[in-house]
Amino acid sequence: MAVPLTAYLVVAALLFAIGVYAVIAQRSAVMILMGIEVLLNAIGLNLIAFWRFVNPGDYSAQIFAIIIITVGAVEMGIGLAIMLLLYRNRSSVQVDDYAELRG
Amino acid sequence: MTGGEILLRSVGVLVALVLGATLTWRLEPRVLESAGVTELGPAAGTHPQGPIGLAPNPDVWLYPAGPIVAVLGVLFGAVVIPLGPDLVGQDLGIGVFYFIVVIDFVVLGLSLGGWGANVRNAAEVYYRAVAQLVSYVVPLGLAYIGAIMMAGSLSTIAIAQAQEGLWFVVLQPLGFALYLVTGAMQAYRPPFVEPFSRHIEHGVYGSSAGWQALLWRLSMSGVLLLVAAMGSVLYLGGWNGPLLPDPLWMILKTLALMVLMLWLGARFRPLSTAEMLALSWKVLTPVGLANVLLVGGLILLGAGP
Amino acid sequence: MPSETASCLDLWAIYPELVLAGLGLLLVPVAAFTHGRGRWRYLPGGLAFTGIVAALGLTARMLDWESQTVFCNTYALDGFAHVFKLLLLSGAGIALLAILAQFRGHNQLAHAPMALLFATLGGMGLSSALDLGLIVLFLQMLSLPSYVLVTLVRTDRASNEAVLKYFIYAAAALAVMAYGLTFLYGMTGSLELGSIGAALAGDGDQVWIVLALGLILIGYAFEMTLVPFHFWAPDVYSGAPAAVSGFVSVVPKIAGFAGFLRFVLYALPDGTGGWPMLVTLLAALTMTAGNLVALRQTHLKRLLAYSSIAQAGYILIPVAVAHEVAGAMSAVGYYLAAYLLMNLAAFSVASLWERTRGTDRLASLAGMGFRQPLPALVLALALLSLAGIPPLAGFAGKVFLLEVGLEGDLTWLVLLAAANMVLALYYYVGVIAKLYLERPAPNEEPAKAGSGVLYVATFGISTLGTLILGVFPSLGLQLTDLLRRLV
Amino acid sequence: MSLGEMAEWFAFLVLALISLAGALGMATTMSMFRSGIFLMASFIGVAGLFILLSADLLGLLQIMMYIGGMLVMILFMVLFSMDPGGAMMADMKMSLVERFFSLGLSSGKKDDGGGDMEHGGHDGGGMEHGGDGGDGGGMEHGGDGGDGGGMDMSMTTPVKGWAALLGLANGALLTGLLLLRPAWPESTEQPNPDSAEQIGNLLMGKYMMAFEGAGLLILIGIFGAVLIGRTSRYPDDRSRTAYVTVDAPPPEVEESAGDVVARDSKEGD
Repeated sequence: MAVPLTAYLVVAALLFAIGVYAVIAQRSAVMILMGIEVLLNAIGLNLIAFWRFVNPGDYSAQIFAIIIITVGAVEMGIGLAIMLLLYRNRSSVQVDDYAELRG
Repeated sequence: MTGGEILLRSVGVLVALVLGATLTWRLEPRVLESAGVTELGPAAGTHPQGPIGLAPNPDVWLYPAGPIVAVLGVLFGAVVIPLGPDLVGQDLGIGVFYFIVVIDFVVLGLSLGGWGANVRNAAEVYYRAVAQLVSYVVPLGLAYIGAIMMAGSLSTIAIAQAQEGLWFVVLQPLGFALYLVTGAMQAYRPPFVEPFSRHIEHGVYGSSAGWQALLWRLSMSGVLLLVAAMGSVLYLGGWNGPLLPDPLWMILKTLALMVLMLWLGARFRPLSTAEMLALSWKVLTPVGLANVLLVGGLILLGAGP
Repeated sequence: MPSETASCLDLWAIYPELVLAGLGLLLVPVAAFTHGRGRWRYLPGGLAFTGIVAALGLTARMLDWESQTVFCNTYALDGFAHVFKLLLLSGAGIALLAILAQFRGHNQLAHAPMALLFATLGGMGLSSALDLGLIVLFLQMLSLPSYVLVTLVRTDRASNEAVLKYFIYAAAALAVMAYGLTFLYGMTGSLELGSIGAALAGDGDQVWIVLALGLILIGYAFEMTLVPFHFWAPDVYSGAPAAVSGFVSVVPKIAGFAGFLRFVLYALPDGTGGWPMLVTLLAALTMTAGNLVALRQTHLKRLLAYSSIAQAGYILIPVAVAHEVAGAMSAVGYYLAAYLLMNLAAFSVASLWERTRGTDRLASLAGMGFRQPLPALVLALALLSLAGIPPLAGFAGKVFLLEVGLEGDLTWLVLLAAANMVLALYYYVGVIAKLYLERPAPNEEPAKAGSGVLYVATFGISTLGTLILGVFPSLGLQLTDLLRRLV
Repeated sequence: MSLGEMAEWFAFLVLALISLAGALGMATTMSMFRSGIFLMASFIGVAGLFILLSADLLGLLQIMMYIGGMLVMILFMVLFSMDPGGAMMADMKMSLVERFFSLGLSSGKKDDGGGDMEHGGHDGGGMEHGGDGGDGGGMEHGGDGGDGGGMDMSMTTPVKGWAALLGLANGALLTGLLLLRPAWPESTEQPNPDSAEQIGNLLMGKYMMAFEGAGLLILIGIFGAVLIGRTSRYPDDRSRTAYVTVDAPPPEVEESAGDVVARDSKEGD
């Protein structure tokens, strides 16, 4: 392996930072969902990089990565259903429009 | 593998794909015309009235990316198609799974090209292609699984070798029928031609010209070729056959399967996207699950290799 | 490795979970069939309740089993898991009754029980999981059905807002937490909590442990509604139907405590990474902020939300010393049991009020003691218990908490907690004064009677439970002492 | 450095660039559609990194999951936004990053809708936005972006300074720590080339529970999505309050054109 572990981890860390930015800065719920998907992506990359360099004999980490991918897919599904519901009721998925509960 | 060998194999796959796609492109309209189909869909060599509604104001990034991505998908897919036990671009351990995945790039290409053209009709392609993807992807996977279970491997070579004695089509007629239907859906051939329908001016065909139109034709011909080739690997025993040399058998089976799919498809009226989804989820998916159960039972009974 | 594949399928170890999962799967078609079909709509609720009772019985039978791990060291079967499962199941059972009571005669009767079963299943898995992958999986299984429950009334504006906030915050918190978990894997090369703990205790890099702990804590703190990760709770509790708020305020929170305790006790033994100090700080912050904000509330559900945040702060006191004080675990368990009963009692009264009056404004509670004596009494007892008045369960629980805190040399935190309890008395008693001292508005039409047998059952179970736990604390302590039995 | 090592570095750099640029593009471009495509590119880049790390099965799984998933997701974004092509925003003040990733978006001033495609009638209810959304082309888009309503300028948000700062600090902290304090016990072991078999054995053995649990999770997801997103034959009561308790079903509603869209996309989940 010519490319060291740190290089992969740095890519994952930068992905994570971009995901955090997207989750904070975006105001459309769908875009926030996409930011969360980037976060999950960073987790997967981190896991697989650690797996390859730290403990390649045990494939458990790949199962964890599969669980992460599953979680991402399920979140996408239910998130889009939630947004479909919101859009049908209020014609908007901007999170700023949902600020009635206060106190 | 040395650099030279990689280059040789890449060129080999490319040449084989281009030749095969050209053959498909010449052959397909004849089959369809003889079956009496007037709406040609992706089979059309040229447009009936020439290119219509070319994109006046396309997205500078996505529009050219569309055909390139689609051709790349076809090209990557061709890598695992075997013409003989040793005559294959690259024998991957997870070959069939890889094939399913990379062929998806065609849908991605259609979506990019359709949306990027920035005209109403082409944007429609995007919706229709995605709906078609959603309808074929699960039953198609189930059709693959029947053959994979019996061969006990994901490698295309191993699957073809497992059928030396008996082709899987004999053991799993249901799976083969399922593959015919979902394969036609994956290849956008009649009766599943919604993304290329006349009502939206032939989709991406109507909004592109020049090298892009050429690449679209290459990828759309190539996808039919690959679907037929994969079908003959999965169910018709690949290169296995008496007398004739291996590659010839493979080519013959591919062409025969292609003609069968087109001829059968021409018997039915074109289906709308909603009908496709209903067909897929209400009929094909249960059939696919039943096939998986049947194959499991057959394996338990000791059938197959 | 292939040789040992078959030996890990210890299905006998998860009978309670299997009952819930099987019943949940069965309810999917049953709910589709009974949806909108008159009296058939009660069938899923009845089935689910039976299933929860059966799972309770099965779990109770396991209590005296020897501690062991099953599924190749990925799933723990010990006193800790059993007691937490009992708590989760009883919370789910009472909440189910309240939900059925609130939605009696509505379409939601059919599919609410199914979502509730799956969420409970996730919580139960979380209390047993020993593997990082399973932890993430069960956390997600806990949240997904909760979204469905929160948005049971799909056309309600407040519900819509609640589910959007719940979803986004939960998903982000889970992602951040999983990122932290990957670093633990990187430092130790293992996904099992036990071996992670063994590897980290010796020569882990402190900087990375603290960073990973911080990231992971975000996920658990979200479930436990600790300040500053609590901001979703008031909105979700007040946006969701009151009976569902009761469920969401109890089951995910208990599961969060179970998961967090198991995580720190196994993966960060003996306070590695300084988690006790972090937890202490969070406890101080949570109880103070929760109580201060609760003072200003004008709606019952929001008030209860902030009160439940403050209660989470109290429970953190023994958690912070769980690794060194022997009685800490049983104090946590006892208080969680008390919290479960009194909180569900309060929320089911809110649910009754929402059903009959359509509001949860505190002002609308005026004179409730004269018009509807039973619910008023239940609410008053629940609030008194939350405030910690003897002889109710909340009092005994608070005594245990403070005792453990003193044993663990957290005197300043105990003093702060005591001050907070006095402060909290103000708003709890304020509500009770509204119930009994104020007269209802003269032009207000009297509330319809008909709390129904389901409400009476909910009130009865939760209030009697609060009383019994409070009067005979040793009963509860005997059970929660089992929490100390870890694998 | 040998040829193989150089090839590996090259592949790594290209794939890392794709993943990072894709994610950055997703967060900053003005066009909803592009942002979905950028995210997909990022996923594919990461999948390539997986394959480079010899987790080939996982890489392909990732591509398969996300091509279909993302395409459906973009479809939803297009439904939910006024201006999926981002044409209205092409004239707004943009930071450098945004300008780069929004390069080539056509301006909304052109006729025929420019970048924002109008596929009105086709998809039924999905595209009908609040009443004041129709006059998009003629509006002037200054810094404040008008007074909202259905006409929201913020569907892709201009870079927020503090959020960018937070993201940057986050990335800098993590990167710095990763570079300065590597604490990972690296091993020289080589992975088994047949990853499919290894993963299959784990799934059917040690991680049976994770396997079944993930299946259950997906089922809950499907079922939750259907419950939340469906249009019901029997609508919910308008508020949580029941004034009358009856056990008869409420009156049915007629299905509207919008339901077709809802149903199609649901099956994509």
